[in-house]
Amino acid sequence: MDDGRNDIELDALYRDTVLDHFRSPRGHKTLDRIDLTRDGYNPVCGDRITMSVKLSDNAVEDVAVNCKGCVISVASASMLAELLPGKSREEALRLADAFKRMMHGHPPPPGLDIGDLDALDGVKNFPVRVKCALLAWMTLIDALEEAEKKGDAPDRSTTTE
Amino acid sequence: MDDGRNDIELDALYRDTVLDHFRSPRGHKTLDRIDLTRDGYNPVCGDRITMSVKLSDNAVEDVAVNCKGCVISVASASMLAELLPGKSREEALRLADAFKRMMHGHPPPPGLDIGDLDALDGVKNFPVRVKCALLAWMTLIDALEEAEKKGDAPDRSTTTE
Amino acid sequence: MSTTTTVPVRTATPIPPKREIASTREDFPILKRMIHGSPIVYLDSAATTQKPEAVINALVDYYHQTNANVHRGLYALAAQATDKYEGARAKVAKFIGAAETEEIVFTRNTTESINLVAQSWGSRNLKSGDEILVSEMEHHSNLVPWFLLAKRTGAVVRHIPILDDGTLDLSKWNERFTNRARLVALTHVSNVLGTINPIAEIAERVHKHGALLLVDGAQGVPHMPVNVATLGADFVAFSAHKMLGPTGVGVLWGRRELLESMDPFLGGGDMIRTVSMTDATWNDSPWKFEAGTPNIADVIGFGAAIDYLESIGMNEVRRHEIELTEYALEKMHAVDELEIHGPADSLVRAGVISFNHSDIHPHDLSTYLDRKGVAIRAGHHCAQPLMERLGQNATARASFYIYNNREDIDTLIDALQSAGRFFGRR
Amino acid sequence: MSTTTTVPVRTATPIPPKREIASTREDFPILKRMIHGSPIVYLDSAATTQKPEAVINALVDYYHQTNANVHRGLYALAAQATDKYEGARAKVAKFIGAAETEEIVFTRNTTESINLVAQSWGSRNLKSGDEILVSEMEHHSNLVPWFLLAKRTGAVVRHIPILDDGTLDLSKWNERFTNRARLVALTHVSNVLGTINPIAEIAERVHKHGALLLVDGAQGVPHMPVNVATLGADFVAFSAHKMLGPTGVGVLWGRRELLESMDPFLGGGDMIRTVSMTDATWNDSPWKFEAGTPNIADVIGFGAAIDYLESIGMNEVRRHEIELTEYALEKMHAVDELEIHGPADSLVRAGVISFNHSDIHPHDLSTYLDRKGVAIRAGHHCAQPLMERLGQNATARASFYIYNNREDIDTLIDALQSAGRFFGRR
Ligand SMILES: Cc1ncc(COP(=O)(O)O)c(C=O)c1O
Ligand SMILES: Cc1ncc(COP(=O)(O)O)c(C=O)c1O
Repeated sequence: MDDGRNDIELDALYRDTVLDHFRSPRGHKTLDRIDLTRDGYNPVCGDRITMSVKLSDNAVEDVAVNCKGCVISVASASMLAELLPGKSREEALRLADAFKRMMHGHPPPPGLDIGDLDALDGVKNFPVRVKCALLAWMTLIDALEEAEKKGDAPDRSTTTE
Repeated sequence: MDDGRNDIELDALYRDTVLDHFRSPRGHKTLDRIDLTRDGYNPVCGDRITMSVKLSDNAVEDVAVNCKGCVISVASASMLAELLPGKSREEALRLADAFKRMMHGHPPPPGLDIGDLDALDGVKNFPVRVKCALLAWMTLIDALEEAEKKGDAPDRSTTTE
Repeated sequence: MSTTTTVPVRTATPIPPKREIASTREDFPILKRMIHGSPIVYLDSAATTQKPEAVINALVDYYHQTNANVHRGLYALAAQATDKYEGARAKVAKFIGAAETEEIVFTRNTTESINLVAQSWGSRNLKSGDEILVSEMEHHSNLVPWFLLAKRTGAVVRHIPILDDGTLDLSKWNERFTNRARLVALTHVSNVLGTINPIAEIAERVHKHGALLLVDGAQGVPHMPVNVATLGADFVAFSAHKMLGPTGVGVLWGRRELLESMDPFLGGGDMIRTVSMTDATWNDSPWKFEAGTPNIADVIGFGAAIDYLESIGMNEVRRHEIELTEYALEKMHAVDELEIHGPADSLVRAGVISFNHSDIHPHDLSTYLDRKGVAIRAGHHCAQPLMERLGQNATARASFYIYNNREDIDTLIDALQSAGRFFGRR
Repeated sequence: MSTTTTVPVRTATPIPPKREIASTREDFPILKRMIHGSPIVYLDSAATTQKPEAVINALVDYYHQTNANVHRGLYALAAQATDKYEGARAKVAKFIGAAETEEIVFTRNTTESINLVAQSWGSRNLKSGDEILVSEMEHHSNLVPWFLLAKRTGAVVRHIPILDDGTLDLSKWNERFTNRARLVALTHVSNVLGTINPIAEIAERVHKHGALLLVDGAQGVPHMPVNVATLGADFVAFSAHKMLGPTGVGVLWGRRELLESMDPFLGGGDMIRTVSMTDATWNDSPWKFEAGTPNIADVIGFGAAIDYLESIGMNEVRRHEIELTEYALEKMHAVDELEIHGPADSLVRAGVISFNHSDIHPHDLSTYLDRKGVAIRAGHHCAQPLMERLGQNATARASFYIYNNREDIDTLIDALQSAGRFFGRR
């Protein structure tokens, strides 16, 4: 039976890897210590994310994410949860930056391990969905920058608009 | 030399009678007694009129008008000043009503003496100028109605808009 | 290009011939467009409708023949532009059964019409502690202006909740409508649920207590016969762009005595009578509320939209929508994965169907459908409190207008089923 | 009708070929119209300009190809409409040299832009006794909003008088600009006198005292190169319809930090971030100020007008107007009966010439000229205080734009002379 797949760009948006992350999102867990926490919200579509980070030294030891939203935002959050543990603050930000640039059509720098993120490469052909893919990453950036500013930031949530 | 007259409708707007009233407006005078007075203003063009009426019994004994404005508004005010003395209140209002209807294309009732007003008949082809022709007459109507209401009307000026 | 010899007082627009609703599609050039290789199936008319050639031509004709500023010029073009602009006001007045042409105020959109009332009526008439009653199904445009007004005046916004079937919970009326209520601001038709609210019945309750009723007519006036003489409202707001007209035109209808008693809205040219170096006096309404150069061309284009709708007849528009809605509801109920919001009876609902798919987020659904040429909306539809009530972050929404037909709905259903297979694949 | 395979982030508009100003006339379909048997000579561009076919076509194309509501839809049409709408914002920003696209707020017209500042900035920043300084040559749209604000806040409106030559009497500056002054609201170019005010010099005086400067750019931006980065203003307001664009679109440019610090203007859809049943949070500027469905088509049409103006070049637009104004002033000075208002030097004045005829009221003049096809304006030009100062109830006004030429002025002069004979006959 026809499974609805006859459109190359659509297939490239919803790759099996992406659907797999959506169906079994990584990072749904409870951390034994939370150093950073932040909410993200995409007001255009109502997608919401909560993110908690456990730090050790200057590195992300573990991440918990819970994203309620579309395939793209959930998959992207799941990939983030899979990729991040063990990365230094700088590596995490470099990754976020590379992913942002990917969404605007620029390939990631050679040598950077982007894990499953390349499965989201097809999003760049759907500009209105780029915000979905970025929700988790913008939330991460804000969380890390807030930590830098040592918690005196009043704004505890990220919106993508 | 060409006197600019080669347009039938324009000639019918600016008849010699009309220009004559404009150049030597009647009603520029001081009344020995003033029973009603009212200002009129056409905010679109800035034309202004002041009108004073001397009443005896229920009739207009005399009228003084001073109109600063275009040919049409000045001529119309002058014709009013010429026609009105001696008319009863009802006759004056009937005249005003007939003139208003003339401006919208309806001929005056047969038998009604409208003096020089028929020279303003051409205004009806220039709808944007109808307000000019009506300024004096609207002011008169308001003055007479105000008198009826015995001076407790707070609004002492007429605008045509 | 014709020679003008006289300036007509009112430009006589030729009445278009009576249109059969089944033949209207060909009047809409955009419907011939292909999207991603498929013919477009436009199911987002609740957001904005498409425009018939007659409306587009009215704009072109205006700019080709008559363009000039209105109300002030004495030359032929200016007089003709003014006649056409004011002529469109008369058409709107007649279309909604207003007692007088002067009861029609032109704004940018429904949103501005509601803000106008909030500012010009509200700031003058509301005191601290006074109450404004809204409903849980309102569009943001009928909520935020009242929140802003409440902040300025100390008034309080209360709301009528809705029942699970998507209708107002009028059993809460007595509790929520206290003797401090001064205004009820209610949508005629929900842009999410399709619910048609019982305006006449509510108007009676409101007026019994001397309060006023503002009706958000954005989804009502375009879709069914609305006569303000019998509706019972004191103000009605709606948008041209949701009823075949151009973008940039809204209407506020208000009872004459209310409009006259209200403060001006924005200050500037055209809304004044006299201005000195320290003060000003106001023009009569509706012009008192129309500051600056109006959106002349689009108001005239809106007049053409009304001519077009009248050539079909609003009863026919409504009949067509009931028929399509019934057909769509039946087909959609047959798709197991769909949860459909709003009333089940198509006689008390308009042609707006919001739904959720058990396995597919509205966004993914919308992206998928778009690839098949089907345009639906996904999101909160500017009704976040209602989303909260429905327990959804977002819904998908299909909405219909005169140019939609059964084939559009068949295509929608096919695409929904194909989406199920696409996202359900392992 | 083309098949869309991808949704481009920014629709690339083809840059129109460079236009020679002498050949622009043919781009304006309305100029082929006959009025009362004569070719139209349109001399009322200060009221509103005519539109080139490129702008009209942009509207038609939008409604034929792309019409959808913006900012919310995920389907192809909605994405394309959003790109075009936001693309027009970027064009406007570039056209006036704004630091960021987000500094451009779309409104209905100049009037609304000024009211927006009066409400959103004024209500928050003015206290009783604070002062707003305007000038004696302001348009009502730059007076009445301040009167209304003064009434709400207890602030005081003061004004700078003008000299007999039609320029600002800056010798009165120190007397009128006190240390309570918070805002100066001044026109760039007088719509009656044509005076170009020395904005940079005034900006310096204003900012030295920590006040803000709002420039009414309605007659400035359309007629000369204006760069907000060097102009010195904090806010600039202007209208699309006075610069070849459609009716229904205005612009407010404001410095980003000012816009961000301001309260919202109207409440509703699109200007919010979140809404609950009791409160709301705001979107970023400029969207915070654009409530409800915007005038999408006309904003896009305005983008086409800017492309068109840029294809000529604003330096060239200004050069052409100086040349025409010089020619007209010379010819008009030769007609004994004419009194010409405003500065004599065409380098400090724009293409707006107000005048009075010693024997003919402006209304009669306008009616007469119209019969010869010549459209001029007669009246107070929404500047009653200035009329008072000039000692006139009304003036006649001829104003020029790119499509006017020397023959237009020759026709005007001939008609003025013929009018003298017509009204002077015995
Ligand atoms: C100097 C000036 N300011 C403001 C305006 C008002 O412009 P709009 O009517 O487009 O709001 C005008 C135009 O009439 C003007 O000439
Ligand atoms: C019920 C309702 N009210 C108000 C609005 C706002 O209309 P507009 O955006 O034209 O101001 C809409 C349209 O989105 C609506 O559906």
